[in-house]
Amino acid sequence: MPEQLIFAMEVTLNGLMAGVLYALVALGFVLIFKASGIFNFAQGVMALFAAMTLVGIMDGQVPFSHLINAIFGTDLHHFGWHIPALLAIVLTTGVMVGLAWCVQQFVMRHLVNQPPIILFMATIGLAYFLEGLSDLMWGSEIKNLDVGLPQGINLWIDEVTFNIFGYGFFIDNLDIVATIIAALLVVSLMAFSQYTKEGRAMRAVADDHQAALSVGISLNFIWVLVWSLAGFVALVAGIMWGTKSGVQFSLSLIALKALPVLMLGGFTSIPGAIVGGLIIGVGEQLFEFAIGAPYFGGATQNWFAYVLALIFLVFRPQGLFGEKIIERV
Amino acid sequence: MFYREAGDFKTSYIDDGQTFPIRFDRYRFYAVLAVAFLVVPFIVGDYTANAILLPFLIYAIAAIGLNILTGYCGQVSLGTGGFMAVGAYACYKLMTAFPEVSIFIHVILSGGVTAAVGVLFGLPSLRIKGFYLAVATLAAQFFLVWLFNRVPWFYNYSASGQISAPEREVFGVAVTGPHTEAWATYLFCLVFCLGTGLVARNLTRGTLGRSWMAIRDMDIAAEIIGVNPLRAKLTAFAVSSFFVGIAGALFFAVYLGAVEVGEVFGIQKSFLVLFMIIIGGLGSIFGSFAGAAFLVLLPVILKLVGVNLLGFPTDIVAHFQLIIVGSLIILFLVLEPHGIARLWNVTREKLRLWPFPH
Amino acid sequence: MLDASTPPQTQAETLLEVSNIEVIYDHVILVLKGVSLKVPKGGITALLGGNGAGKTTTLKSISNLLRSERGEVTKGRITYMGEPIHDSDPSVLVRRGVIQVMEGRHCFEHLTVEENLLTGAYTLGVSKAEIQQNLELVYSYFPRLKERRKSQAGYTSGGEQQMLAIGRALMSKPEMILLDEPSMGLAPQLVEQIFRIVKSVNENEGVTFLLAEQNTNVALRYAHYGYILESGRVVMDGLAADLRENPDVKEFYLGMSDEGRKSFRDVRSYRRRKRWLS
Amino acid sequence: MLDDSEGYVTTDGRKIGGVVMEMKNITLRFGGVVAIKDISFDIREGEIRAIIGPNGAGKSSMLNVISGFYVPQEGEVWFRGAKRPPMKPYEVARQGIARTFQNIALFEGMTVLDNVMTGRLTQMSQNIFTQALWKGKAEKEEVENREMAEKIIDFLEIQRIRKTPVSRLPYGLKKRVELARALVAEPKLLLLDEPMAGMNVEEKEDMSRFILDVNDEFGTTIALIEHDMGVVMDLSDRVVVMDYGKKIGDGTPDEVRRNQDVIDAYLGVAHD
Amino acid sequence: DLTIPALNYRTGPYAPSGIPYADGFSDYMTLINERDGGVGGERINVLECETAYNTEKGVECYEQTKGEGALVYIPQSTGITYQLIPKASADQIPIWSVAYGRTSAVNGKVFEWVFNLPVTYWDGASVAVKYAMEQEGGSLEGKKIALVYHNSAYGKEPIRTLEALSEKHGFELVLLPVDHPGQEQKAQWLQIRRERPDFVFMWGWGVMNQVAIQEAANIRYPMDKFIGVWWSGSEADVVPVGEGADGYKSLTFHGAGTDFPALQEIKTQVIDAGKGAGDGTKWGEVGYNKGVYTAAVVAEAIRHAQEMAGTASITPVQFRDAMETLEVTDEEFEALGLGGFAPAISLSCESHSSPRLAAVQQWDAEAGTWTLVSDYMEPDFEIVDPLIEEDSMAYADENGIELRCD
Ligand SMILES: Nc1ncnc2c1ncn2[C@@H]1O[C@H](COP(=O)(O)OP(=O)(O)OP(=O)(O)O)[C@@H](O)[C@H]1O
Ligand SMILES: Nc1ncnc2c1ncn2[C@@H]1O[C@H](COP(=O)(O)OP(=O)(O)OP(=O)(O)O)[C@@H](O)[C@H]1O
Ligand SMILES: [Mg+2]
Ligand SMILES: [Mg+2]
Repeated sequence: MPEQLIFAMEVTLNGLMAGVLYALVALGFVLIFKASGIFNFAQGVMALFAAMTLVGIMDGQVPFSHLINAIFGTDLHHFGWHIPALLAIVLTTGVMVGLAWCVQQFVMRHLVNQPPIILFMATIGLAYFLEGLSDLMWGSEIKNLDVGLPQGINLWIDEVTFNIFGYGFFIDNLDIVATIIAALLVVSLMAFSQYTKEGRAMRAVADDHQAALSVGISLNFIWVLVWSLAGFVALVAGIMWGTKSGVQFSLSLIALKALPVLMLGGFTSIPGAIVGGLIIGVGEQLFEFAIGAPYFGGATQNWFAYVLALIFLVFRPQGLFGEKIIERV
Repeated sequence: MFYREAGDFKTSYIDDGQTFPIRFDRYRFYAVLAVAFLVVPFIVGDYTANAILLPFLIYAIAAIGLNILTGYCGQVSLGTGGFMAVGAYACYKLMTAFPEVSIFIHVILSGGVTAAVGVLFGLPSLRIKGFYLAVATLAAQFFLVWLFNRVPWFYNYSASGQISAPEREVFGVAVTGPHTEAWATYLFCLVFCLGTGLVARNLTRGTLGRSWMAIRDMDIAAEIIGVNPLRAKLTAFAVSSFFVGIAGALFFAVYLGAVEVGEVFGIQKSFLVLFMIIIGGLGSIFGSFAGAAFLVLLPVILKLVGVNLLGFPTDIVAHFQLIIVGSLIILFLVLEPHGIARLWNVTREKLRLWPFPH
Repeated sequence: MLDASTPPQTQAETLLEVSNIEVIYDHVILVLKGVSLKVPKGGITALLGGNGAGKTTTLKSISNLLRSERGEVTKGRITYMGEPIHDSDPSVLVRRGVIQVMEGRHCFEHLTVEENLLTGAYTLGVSKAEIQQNLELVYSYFPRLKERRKSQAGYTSGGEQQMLAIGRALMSKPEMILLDEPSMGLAPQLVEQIFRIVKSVNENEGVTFLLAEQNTNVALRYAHYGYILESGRVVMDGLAADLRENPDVKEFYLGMSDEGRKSFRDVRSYRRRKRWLS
Repeated sequence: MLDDSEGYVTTDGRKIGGVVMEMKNITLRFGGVVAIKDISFDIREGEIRAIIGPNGAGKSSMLNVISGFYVPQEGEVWFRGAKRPPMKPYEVARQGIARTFQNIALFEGMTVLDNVMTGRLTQMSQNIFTQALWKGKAEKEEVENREMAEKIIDFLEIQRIRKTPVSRLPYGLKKRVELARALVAEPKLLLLDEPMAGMNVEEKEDMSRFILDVNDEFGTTIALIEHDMGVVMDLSDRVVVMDYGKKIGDGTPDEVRRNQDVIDAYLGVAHD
Repeated sequence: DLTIPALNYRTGPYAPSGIPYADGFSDYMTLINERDGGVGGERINVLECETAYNTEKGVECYEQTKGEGALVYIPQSTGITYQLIPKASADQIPIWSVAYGRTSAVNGKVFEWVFNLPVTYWDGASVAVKYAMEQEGGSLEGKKIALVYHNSAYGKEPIRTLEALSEKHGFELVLLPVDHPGQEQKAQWLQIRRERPDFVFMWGWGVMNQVAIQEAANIRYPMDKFIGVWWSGSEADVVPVGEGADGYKSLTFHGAGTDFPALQEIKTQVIDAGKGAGDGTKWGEVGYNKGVYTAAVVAEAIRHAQEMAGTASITPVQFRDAMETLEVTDEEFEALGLGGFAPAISLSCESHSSPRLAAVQQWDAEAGTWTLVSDYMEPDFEIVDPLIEEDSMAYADENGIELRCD
């Protein structure tokens, strides 16, 4: 087999894996959009906040220590304990639920029935707020996140492929774990939204706030629910990306990688997020490999994802799996 | 008390269609203009000009531009940073290629170049709507930044990859380059700001503005009653990019003087300008100014208060700044979802009725 | 024709009472200027009146959907079964049996017809089987919905959507339905059909209706009692049968002149003053 | 008398001309749903033509075909003696066909006056540069068109709400504003989709008067969909009846109301 | 008081790099103030201004602080440096970009107010190649070097130098840009895995550094062949990667660790006394030491300026003059408690950079320390200087600057 082809296969596989990581972030967006028609600009920052909180809890950091020290002249930093990863994840999930409740209580409930752009704007405010809060709470230094996920080349795949092709493929263990977790998340979320009464209510709220209110669906409850779910998904994404690149501000920028995925897959579709992620992942890696790096001098990933999404959208304006836009007069 | 329509009769449709139909508003506008042109230049210092007034004026131009596209025509754009970069680089190329031509013309031409690019990236808007359209504009954002970074021709093959504005003069007074006076740069930007404001106002109160708003409010119905969506959307993209391009040119040439594209015209800039119009008020020229003022001034004020008055460490102040700006945005929304402009209008309506509650 | 004489206003207990409410939108627009009405249990009460009279606003202030439109009840009180309800969340009200069918149908476009109906049962904490039973009941009133159960609500016709909206409300096993303009945009046959269904739901299931209508003619034929609202005030009320005989109501709401129905062609731009406005 | 291609005079003395618009064998499908099945009918100059039928019969779809918003899979549209080539909706509007919508489609973010003025867009010709300058040509054009708009506003008696944002108007007034927006385009053919839905008798009377006056004073041809049989029977010259995409009746109001198919499918009871 | 504005970035995407530096700079100045009562009797007033690494905020900081008698600006960002070069030149305030900013500012004949010491990117690229050559036994003929770089003006800085050097030494140069922010670098590292370059150089920034080092570890690239520039070689870049980062190398222009009397004094007199700018955890980190280095040189320049001017309260112009004749010998460093911390400095009117030496340091993941593994090396002046000359003359032409120092 020609070398280029083997490389292309390796790139494709890695692209698929990268796509799953994008999809994890996109999933959080989809959940909230589906349930409330809100384009949650703060999703990336939520992932950052979740990851920071997780690390903070694990390391026994004193929250707001910086502020406390500045005001009271104290010298607090650590509680001096160390909490196992699993327990810390549970605690952080609790914090994310609390955050969801706050979002509902202080933001969403005051904005029932407002047009999408206004809700979008509220999430911008939220993003600013959370960014400031996470820094103030945990400090803006980079933190190391290690919840025990395996990382590095998967030797088994390396060996197997080496025996077949004479060239061992590189697949990152972390990506494999991410793929499994993403698959689990997607299946359970889909089942939830399709087959449970809360799931149905979520979709109803997305269609028409007022009507949902009128049949007795408590928007407050649904919103706490979806924001909690989105918070949990953000935590998962935060763990994956944080393990990869450390926990610090830039983590929130992964949202930018999720946007083209979202648009390509459709804002409202959970499977769309996954399929979109895979297409973008593979597309941008292959493009960089075959065209970008050799002919354009590389670093094409950022815009290529968007251009790819754009091309798809021209043919399917609601995204691959998005709900058909009902246009009637 | 003075704020009344009553007794302020219009005798012609021309009077009725003017920019400030209420006399009090009109006089106030003239007063602001007089102060801006006749008083401020004599008292403005480096700090006020470079840290507050220039960014305010330039962002206001960009915000007006984006507001035309997003607020008036309903097309969400996240490509403002990229389009500003087009304006900046066009201006740089023009300034260095034709040094004898007036910078004034260069800035306007930069707007023209940006308008052309804007139309190109506006084409997908015919099929793609709403948040999905953001993808087209984001593609523009990332692609343009990449392009300006990639192709050395754009930065005249300089070793640093940065572009720096050479010195140019208007009426013998330097407005770009190192030896500028605060008042000169301020006036230069003010003229553009006023010009774009008036043009935007003219366009939005007339035929074109109505076809934009029709498309925004209900595009299908608009098409059925006779609005050509292609034309409406593309003109919106063109006009909007024109303004944004001018803002980009001024941002580079007059305000910063040197620019590295990814850092200055990145996606953050797109979001910043979008936030301005959303906070100021979509579909309102006044809102564009208000939003620009809000997001330029608020951080500065918070910083001055936090660091200089209260003496907090700078990083804590910076974190609080984010928290406060975020909370204020949310608070504004809860109180008045349609931005500062609407808040202002409601206050005005109450004033008009005053002292009666309804 | 049907005649509404049975549960007379006076005997039945009052289920809902609105007394002297004022509603302001956006902090400045005063819409209701002191509306009072009583809805007897088990009856059909009609709220009539022209455009912008405030019918929808009245219903929404009862069901507490006003707040989401930046409206506010600033005066007066609303009691349901003797208890004040103006602070209850809409979902609490639905649990307590008050549900609104909104003007303009408001179906969940992207859900199927059946899913739409199921959302109606959201507040019921009952078993699947009971919900299924409930669903069958609704389908028995609206066989058309059963045929279209799998299609997306966004693509159903106006009549079907109206049925769907009412059916959805029925799914919550309500005590009382606030029905806003059920006849709007429906073919005459369907209007009759829907009103007949309302009537039979009222009779068979004992559901109380408060219905806002423009179509005075039909409304007064099916309702027991009526209120006429104009510019945010109740200008007249009475038994439906009496209202139908009132000369003003006849002229302004039923389009009858002394010589019987007058042709729309003959209407000219004269305008008689309504007597109650004098 | 319907065969008279040159037109005829009605009992109340209005002159009805020849055929202006003819729909020939229109079939329209949405995926599996057949919204319109092989329907043909015509509209004559100066007449008021009603389209009635049960909900979901395809009436609005038919108007959408005329407006060019839906493109039928089969069939032809003839307008003023010529077969209409495929056209965008805005081009149709420029040919002098204006309409209102079933679910009010006003521009909610604009005032009444601006909404009405959008109806004049087909008549506006100034380019972007003159508009940017405003003073001069653009202003002149604006004022000329404003006069027309004001005329219609007066005619429909909505002067008082000129500067009100339409989102604040009650339903009935919105319908009237929509009519104003259509009328201000000075259409040859006016399509009204349920102009009286959600109105009480008094308002229907007002609306009827407007429709008749438009027809009388401007000689506008009108096609309207309406569910109120009283209105349809009183106003229209001829009525098309549709049921589930098929045409089941076509003729004068009297003929239609005696048609047994129509009674079964739509009226429920013989209407008198 | 003498005012030194500190345009720090303790927030934003690059805060992990900005915080240690800011702490180091402040803490050293605090030490000077506390221990010596300032320099020449004048206390040093460090005026912190938060830029979040954002150019506009940088401009605002500049305008805000320049009226307070700022002696020198240390912009802490290449972008801000470029903004400030014309402004500060017009306002006659010196700028010192500490191994970033405009490389050609080395030419004092053109850039009267700008200093770029101790070393420049182009020097760095050259030193990296020299080091690689040493490792390979003196020749790079037929070898392959990959450059992973931040796709921005900063990241592209070394390319020209490396191209010239590849021609001279006959190695192949593979360019691998990474777009901002750089969280996803699969494509680049798969390519490195395929092409197996003998060395990988990195001009990275922010999160890009950690990800690159992580990916290198993932593909098991030999870490001791992976060399970053000084902005890609601090604890923030390697700690998150953990074990995998062991053996990673980077360039540096100052000593690593805490074995210097001055640092120990900072620990006891500043941090332990509760007067530290930060929480003290950054003490001795690479970024912190960079801050200490910068502060020490500034303090020395002030002392020198005071001697020259004969007055304690000096002006920016006097500071500039002092910078242009600044000599910090090894002995003087020793006296400062920083013996062996950095090579001696000697500036002149023509040359606004000195000593233009860089060393290589290596990360020991287990011990969590950086150690210098090479001497301070000179760049290949033959290659670098003409490039500097060319670029600075172009700037002079463009801006009509008359050459000075004659
Ligand atoms: N959200 C709102 N904001 C401001 N004003 C409103 C709002 N909703 C309704 N109004 C005003 O309140 C008045 C009463 O409206 P309402 O909808 O209650 O009337 P209605 O009797 O239901 O009329 P219709 O028969 O047209 O439905 C109208 O004048 C309307 O313009
Ligand atoms: N855009 C569309 N996509 C799919 N189906 C459509 C679309 N528009 C209309 N239909 C279907 O076509 C059929 C006819 O619809 P239409 O709106 O024309 O009915 P109508 O006669 O106007 O009814 P009503 O009196 O309720 O307004 C309906 O079954 C409707 O669901
Ligand atoms: Mg109503
Ligand atoms: Mg219809």
